[in-house]
Amino acid sequence: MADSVLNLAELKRLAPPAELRRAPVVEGNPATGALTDKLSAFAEGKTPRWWWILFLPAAFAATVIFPVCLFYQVFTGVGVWGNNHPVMWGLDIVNFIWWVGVAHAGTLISALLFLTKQHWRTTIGRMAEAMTVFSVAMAGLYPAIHVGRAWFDWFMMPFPNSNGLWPQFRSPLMWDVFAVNTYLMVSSLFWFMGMIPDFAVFRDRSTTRVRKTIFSFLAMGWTGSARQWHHYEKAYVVLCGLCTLLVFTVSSIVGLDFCTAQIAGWHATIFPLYFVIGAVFCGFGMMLVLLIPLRKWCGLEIVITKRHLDKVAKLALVSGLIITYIYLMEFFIAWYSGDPYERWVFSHRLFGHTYMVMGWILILVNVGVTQLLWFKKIRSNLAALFVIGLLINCGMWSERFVIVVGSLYQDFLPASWGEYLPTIWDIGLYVGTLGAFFMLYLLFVKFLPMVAISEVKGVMPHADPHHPLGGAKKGGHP
Amino acid sequence: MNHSPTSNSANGRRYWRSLDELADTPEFKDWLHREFPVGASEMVADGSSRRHFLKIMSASFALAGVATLGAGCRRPEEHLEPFGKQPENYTFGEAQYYATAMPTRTGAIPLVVKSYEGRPVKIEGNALFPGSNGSTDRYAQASILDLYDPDRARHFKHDGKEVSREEALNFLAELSKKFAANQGEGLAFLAESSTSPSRARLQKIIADKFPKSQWFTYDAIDSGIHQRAATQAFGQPVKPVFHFDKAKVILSLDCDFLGDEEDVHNHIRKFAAGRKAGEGMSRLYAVESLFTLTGASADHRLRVAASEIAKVAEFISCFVAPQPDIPPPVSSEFESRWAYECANDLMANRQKAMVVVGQRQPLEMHLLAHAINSALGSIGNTVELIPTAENFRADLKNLETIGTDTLVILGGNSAYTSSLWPFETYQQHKSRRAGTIVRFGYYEDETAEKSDWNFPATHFLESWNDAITSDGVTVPVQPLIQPLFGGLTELEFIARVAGESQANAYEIVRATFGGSNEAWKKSLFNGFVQKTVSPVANIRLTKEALVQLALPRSMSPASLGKDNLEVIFFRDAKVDDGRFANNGWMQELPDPITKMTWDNAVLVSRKTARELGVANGDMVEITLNGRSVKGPIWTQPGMADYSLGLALGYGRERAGRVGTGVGFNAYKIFSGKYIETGATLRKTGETYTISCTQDHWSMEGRPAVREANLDEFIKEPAFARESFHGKEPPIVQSLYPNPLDEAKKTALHQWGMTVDLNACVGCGTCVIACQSENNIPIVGKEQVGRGREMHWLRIDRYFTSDPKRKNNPSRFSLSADMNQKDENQQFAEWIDDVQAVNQPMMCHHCETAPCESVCPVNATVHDQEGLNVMAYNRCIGTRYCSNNCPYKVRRFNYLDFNKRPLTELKGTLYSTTLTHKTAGEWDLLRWWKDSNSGMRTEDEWDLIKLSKNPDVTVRMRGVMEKCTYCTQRIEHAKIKQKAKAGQTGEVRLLEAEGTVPKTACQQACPASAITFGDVSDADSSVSKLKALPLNYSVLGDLLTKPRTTYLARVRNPNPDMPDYHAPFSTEEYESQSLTQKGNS
Amino acid sequence: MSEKIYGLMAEFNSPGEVLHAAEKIRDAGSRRWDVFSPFPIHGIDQVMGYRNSLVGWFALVLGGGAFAQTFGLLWFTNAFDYPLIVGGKPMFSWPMSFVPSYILMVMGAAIGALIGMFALNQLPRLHHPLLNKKRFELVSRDKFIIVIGAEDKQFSVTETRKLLESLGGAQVDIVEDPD
Amino acid sequence: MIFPKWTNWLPLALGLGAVLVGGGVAAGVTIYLTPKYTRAGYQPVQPVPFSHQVHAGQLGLDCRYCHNGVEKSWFANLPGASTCMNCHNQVLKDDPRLQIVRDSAETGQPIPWVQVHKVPDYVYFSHEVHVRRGMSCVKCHGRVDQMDEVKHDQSFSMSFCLDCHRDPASYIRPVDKVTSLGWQWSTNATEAAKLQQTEGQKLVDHMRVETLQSCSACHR
Repeated sequence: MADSVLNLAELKRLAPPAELRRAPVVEGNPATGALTDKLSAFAEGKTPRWWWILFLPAAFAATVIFPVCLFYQVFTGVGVWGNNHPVMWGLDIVNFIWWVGVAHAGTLISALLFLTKQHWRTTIGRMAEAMTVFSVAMAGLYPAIHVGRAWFDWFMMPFPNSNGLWPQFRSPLMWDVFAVNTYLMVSSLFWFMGMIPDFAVFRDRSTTRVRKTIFSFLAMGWTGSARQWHHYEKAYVVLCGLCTLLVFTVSSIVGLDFCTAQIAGWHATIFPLYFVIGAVFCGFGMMLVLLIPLRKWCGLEIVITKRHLDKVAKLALVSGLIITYIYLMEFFIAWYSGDPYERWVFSHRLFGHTYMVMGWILILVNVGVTQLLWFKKIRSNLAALFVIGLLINCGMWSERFVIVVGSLYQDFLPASWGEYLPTIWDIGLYVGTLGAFFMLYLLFVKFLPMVAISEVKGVMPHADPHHPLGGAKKGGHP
Repeated sequence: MNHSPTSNSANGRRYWRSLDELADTPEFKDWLHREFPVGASEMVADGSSRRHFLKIMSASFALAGVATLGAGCRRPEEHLEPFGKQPENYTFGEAQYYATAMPTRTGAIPLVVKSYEGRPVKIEGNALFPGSNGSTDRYAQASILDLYDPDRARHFKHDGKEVSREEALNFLAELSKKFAANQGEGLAFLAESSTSPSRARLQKIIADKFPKSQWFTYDAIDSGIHQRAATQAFGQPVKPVFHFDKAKVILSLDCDFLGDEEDVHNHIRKFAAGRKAGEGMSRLYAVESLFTLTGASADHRLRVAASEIAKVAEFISCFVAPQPDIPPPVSSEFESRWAYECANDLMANRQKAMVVVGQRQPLEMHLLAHAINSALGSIGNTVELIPTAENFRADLKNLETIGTDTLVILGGNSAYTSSLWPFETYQQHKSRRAGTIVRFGYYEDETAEKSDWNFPATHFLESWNDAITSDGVTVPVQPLIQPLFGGLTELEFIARVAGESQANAYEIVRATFGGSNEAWKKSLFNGFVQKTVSPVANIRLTKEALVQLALPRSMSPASLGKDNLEVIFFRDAKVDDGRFANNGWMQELPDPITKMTWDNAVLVSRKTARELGVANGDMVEITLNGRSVKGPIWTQPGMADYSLGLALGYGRERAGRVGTGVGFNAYKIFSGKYIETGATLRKTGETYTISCTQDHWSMEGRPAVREANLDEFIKEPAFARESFHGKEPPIVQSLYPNPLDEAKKTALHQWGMTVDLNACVGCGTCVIACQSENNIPIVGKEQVGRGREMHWLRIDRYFTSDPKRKNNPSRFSLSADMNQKDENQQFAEWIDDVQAVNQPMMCHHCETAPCESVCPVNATVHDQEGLNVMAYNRCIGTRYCSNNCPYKVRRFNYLDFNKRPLTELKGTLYSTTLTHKTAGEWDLLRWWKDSNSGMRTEDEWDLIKLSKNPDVTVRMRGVMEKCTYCTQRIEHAKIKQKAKAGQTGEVRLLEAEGTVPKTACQQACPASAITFGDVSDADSSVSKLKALPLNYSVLGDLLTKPRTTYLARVRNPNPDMPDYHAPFSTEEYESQSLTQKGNS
Repeated sequence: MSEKIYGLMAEFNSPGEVLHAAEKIRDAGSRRWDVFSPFPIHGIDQVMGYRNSLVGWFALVLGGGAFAQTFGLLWFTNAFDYPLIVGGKPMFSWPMSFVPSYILMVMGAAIGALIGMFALNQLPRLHHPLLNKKRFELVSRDKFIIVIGAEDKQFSVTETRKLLESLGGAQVDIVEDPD
Repeated sequence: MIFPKWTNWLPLALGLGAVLVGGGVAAGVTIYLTPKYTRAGYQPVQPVPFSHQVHAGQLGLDCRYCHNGVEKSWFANLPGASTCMNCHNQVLKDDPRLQIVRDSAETGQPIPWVQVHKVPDYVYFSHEVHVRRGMSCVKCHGRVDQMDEVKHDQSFSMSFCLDCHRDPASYIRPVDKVTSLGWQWSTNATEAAKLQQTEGQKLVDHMRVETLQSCSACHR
């Protein structure tokens, strides 16, 4: 490659002092070709054993547990779940919000950080986007199947019909339908479009006819011409902008489901923000859980460096602090409003004997454990980060449980109060979606470009025509 | 009321007969008599005949919800089958109303029954009946379900084997011949009490024909004691009629006259009439051990063990009686002050006061009450005595000793209800004497099992009969439908035993009635004989009775304690003595006080439970007189200490698919006395789950039910108005105009409702009426336990208490009562002395309904008349509406409650159509063939369909439902009015013209607590009620603008009483809002 | 093989080189030529003379259209075609209409951007003469290739080859057009 | 080369194909799966070849002679065989086609007429109120007096009902003209249409006919 043109002396002269120098996105700044080999290696290599060990149970959950639980519910009734009167929504909606939440960090990393020119995002962006797409798919499932008569879901679609009836657009649930579908659509498009140049990489590297055919098809004739890059980059920016909008609005709309409702504990204007931040927070937790093992097992330590994880952890910390603030505000407003129903709900989140445990998990994890991320030591300890990632997911799950169930089970009239306990079918469906998510994710890791190869190459010094590594004859900037 | 004339129908409804003729095929007849349950192969092979029968009906069925799944593009060929001979004066699809009556033990409830195509679907009270407001009690409302009970006795049986009707009737003929020959030697009858003049006539004929035969009357629940006591006290056959409306002060001594006595619907009506908020409202003192509905309505309630109430009664009598005596000691200073002030109040209201004693109290107590009433001058004023026939109660101990050859059991279920009548002994006896037990009964129950011959009885809606109401009016009982499964009416059966030539029940009743045909027709049309019974005048206590009065002194039992417990056996609010055990509506009706469904329990007080070391759900064994029974513990707030309350009527072994095995059988330790002491209790170590519809007892100081004492109400009549004591947030204006306000300008009516909490006693009749009218399914115990009961109308019952007794150090504290789990309420001290408040809760039809704006598919919207309407077939079941309903009155069909039998409604592992088979056929296949099919066997399903109201869609799983203000009745009324208006514009329903419909709950309510009507009509009663200062909206500050509002409750406590205080609910509210003030 | 010639291709090793070469080719007056690279090269747009991409307009038109259409649909369905009284709320109001309109605008814009990208790039195009060339596969790896099309007015196999070689292009080769 | 040149047309072809197929499916569903097709036109074979054309059209029998419950009940009843026999014990006394009717009148065994018009079970339609408030039979059932065998004339879909319920003035007629199926406001078609609007509106105002498009009007 261009090693020949490297003028070490000149480079050293022009280089800023070490403390000001930005750490490279990819450790060791490998040459473009070598980098390509490295990043394609996992998809092209032999499937390792760990992959199978993870894939088989995930596939079992996705292809057996999931359909069994789903069909059982659809053919028997929502009654197979623990939902009751007054807790009309249980794990179905808890998991829905949770999955939507998981999705958000992916978009935030890939879109918002792109717009703010954070080059380090390129190495983890694709994995984050895949997380988004798969978790939105899981999330999108819940509203469709949690209803009593899933076969009439099409009532929610506005098209002319012989009944002369239309959906009711004042319902936040309708907004939800649009929001989640849009999110799924846009993030899939974004994900797919981002992969086109990498499909071309895979196409050109493929050694078998099957691979070649498949990737040729997927690459859609991508040649990498300047014209293609020109339009592609524009489209990419536009999509990033749109995705950034979605980061802030999809969860807001999910939050509107709650804040437009009457129920004490839901009826709060803070909800849209609350859900956005909660979603992002939860998603960063999930990012940690996914990135830490995969970077090791897929041999991506040089592209997903500890510095990346450190940044994800910092983002988690920031969102965790905002969440903490929101919790404080919630309790404060409940007290300050003087509304006896609000006060009741919030005192019961922490002191009501029924769901106290969930309330305290929420506080301990989302407020407590998150504070550990202040410490550099913790942030550079991968095992600790992994555990914290897991805990954040649990904490956010219990937050959703507390919001959904904890506000419903004791509402206005004490006569209708009740309790909620999920059944095996609730849990089975959740396990099924988890399985489906991980199965899809593992398939993605194995068969698709899990790192945005072209994008990473594009932010390397080798890609800068004004950089010595990029072939600049003289001058330019280092 | 539109009663159809019944001129030419002598034997059942002719319209049914016409239909019957249509289905008069051999297959159809065969079906009627086929053994049950039908085997699987038969179902398939002979399905057509049954189908044929139902299809005729199906034109009117409109079993819609079941069919909402719809056949889609599969359009099955359907047939319309008109009459071969067009009947006159009959219009298919139009409801017919007939007057009849439901006989009870000591009276009858006059009814009007609505019937479609010869199929009774709804029971209402007869509003034409003198004094009646057209109400019923819950038993009458539920009795229609018994008509369609698939477990009814359907066959004549001998030694457990089916025999033909002819064979069975031959046997009766021979029986009568045999005893005619020996003057009835060895023949005994065991009957339930009845007021039927025709039966009395036949009884007389039997006594004449078989002079040596014996006739016993036995009821498990003895309501005849009022009559026997009065007869004894006054020395002539009289029975008391209590005028609660005329009384100013009422003292109830263990008398649950609003709950488990006979004739409660009359009592509630009269009591409510005397409780109109304001000067002159009556005052109720209750001394009782169980917490009853009467206690819940009382202004002062003293909890005393039932066996010690006599002391209180005597204490009071000493002040009231003409010659004051030295009052016997009562257990505490408080009690004596209570009783003393109560006595003062009684005396201050001479002639307007009354004392009533419960039917479970012994005869002596009743005599004492008559003495007090006499002394107060109440006899003839608040208590009237009317002449009556004699009433006996058999002492069944004697039955063993009579040399009986043949025992004829008429109704009742004595093998179950009387453990003192050991069938085993009788059977030994029989083996000696080769005797026979002939049983005439409605079910193939415990008694049937032990009988040699079984004759299926008809339902009262299938029978000709007559009865005398508690106030002495004769009412005819006329059938609305020919017997569904054959069977005999009681009169026919007795007549056949008597060997009468005329065994036709109609002819018997007609002969008893005598008189002109004109008068007879009129009585059938009206549903009663226009004849008032005048009370016996100038009646005095007999000397013998006065002597008896000395007796109660000796009754004082050994003092109660945890080793000497008192047991109270009481008539259950739902299954009665067990006769409604197979009635799903009744089983699922929450007990008015405990809110328990599908069970009875051992009711104890908190203190007793603590001393005995038991908690709710612990199985205990109660031993009484050497016999024992096991049941679960339930801590009842406000119970007297050391009392065990056992509801009778549960633990049935052969009730049917609904009632078998529900609860425990308290009859096992019952010996005929309703109050016994000397019981012990032992914890078995097992636990048991009880399903209640309301788990939280306290109102937590929330202003849902608003109360004030009378003096406060007089000072501030609008105390309950929106700001309730000036503390509730104001009801503000909407930010935007409501399109409903625009619609109001052109709409014909605006519907609204008020519920008078002052009148409502919480009896639950409305709940059953609603269930019956609106095709509400039952869900079974397990589903109730999961909080999935479907009642559109529920009655919230809160226990309120002195807030000082609550452990409420701070809201943010783990030990506060309010932060405890519901399971721990039973240990809280505040439940010892509580007041109870009831609040019927149904859809409020909010003008700004929170449920509507969240529905994504427009399945619930407002109509122009202010109804919050629910289109089931549009609903996809997101359940968001229910979440957003602050009143939580929406009900979701979590499972196919209509299509699943109770056995398929249990467990987390519900059977699914994917794998389940019904009648040997894969459910999915069944569904494909017929989208109306379900998991119920076809015979059960057919009967269920028959019982449904064709005017209301039957909902399938996955849809939300709720109170509609009986929109079907409104629409029906509107349609009729519009049709009447024709080409004129007189389409508005007006209360003044009597065209405004009544909702089912309103119609059934004995207290007339529910008023429904057009709020845009200023002259309607609902408008007037809403204008009252008592009117308030529950949770009105949420800006829901509910159309259902409540009239606040006014209590009338006596300021001189030691327990005088503001209503607890108000005190709780005040204490809550004080903390709020302190905090904010 | 008597195939038509599609053009001439030359390989370069770094973005710097290829940018430099491209400037020269532009200056030489070629019209039908293009630069192929594994990633977008900073500054190549100016060299190639590309102005602002039209993709944004696609997004704007489709997004705006979706917004307006949804707004209209909501008004039509809830306020005009079948107005029902729902929760005492107005038949139509902008706050409730904004949310779905906005979110569908995002969807419309995203689809617009993607369609725009595909359309302007004339993708998908599974068959392309360059994809036949073995050496071309290196473009997606680390090589930079300039292709001067046979349709270019100044194109001549020899002259153009010379030009490319003079610019430092290696492996200058003819690209055939299979038909 | 994996993909030959023609594959470059594939995306366009696929796109066009999708549009065509989608449009075709939409059109197919609209035409064949909506009540206009699935319901309208249904004409089952009846057990007795009863001709409305003869009875209602030629003989001019009023609809209510046979369907006598139509003004009293939600249900427009079918006449019992005894009603048929009122005439047919004189007319066509021994016609073999009427054997079933005679048998039915004699035995009471009903004639299994095949139901033609039906609304779903969750729709509570009342003939009574429509017929007595100026909604003609013809609006839903078509010119039965010109049908030999009865045929399902209208779609009976919800939007079909809504047409009237939203705009009764365009459909209402004087109450006494309800069973005159061929009646028009005027013999002149344009004038009839005009009169329908003006006179219809008068009727609507006078009779206080409501425009009922909320659920409760039909669903309970």
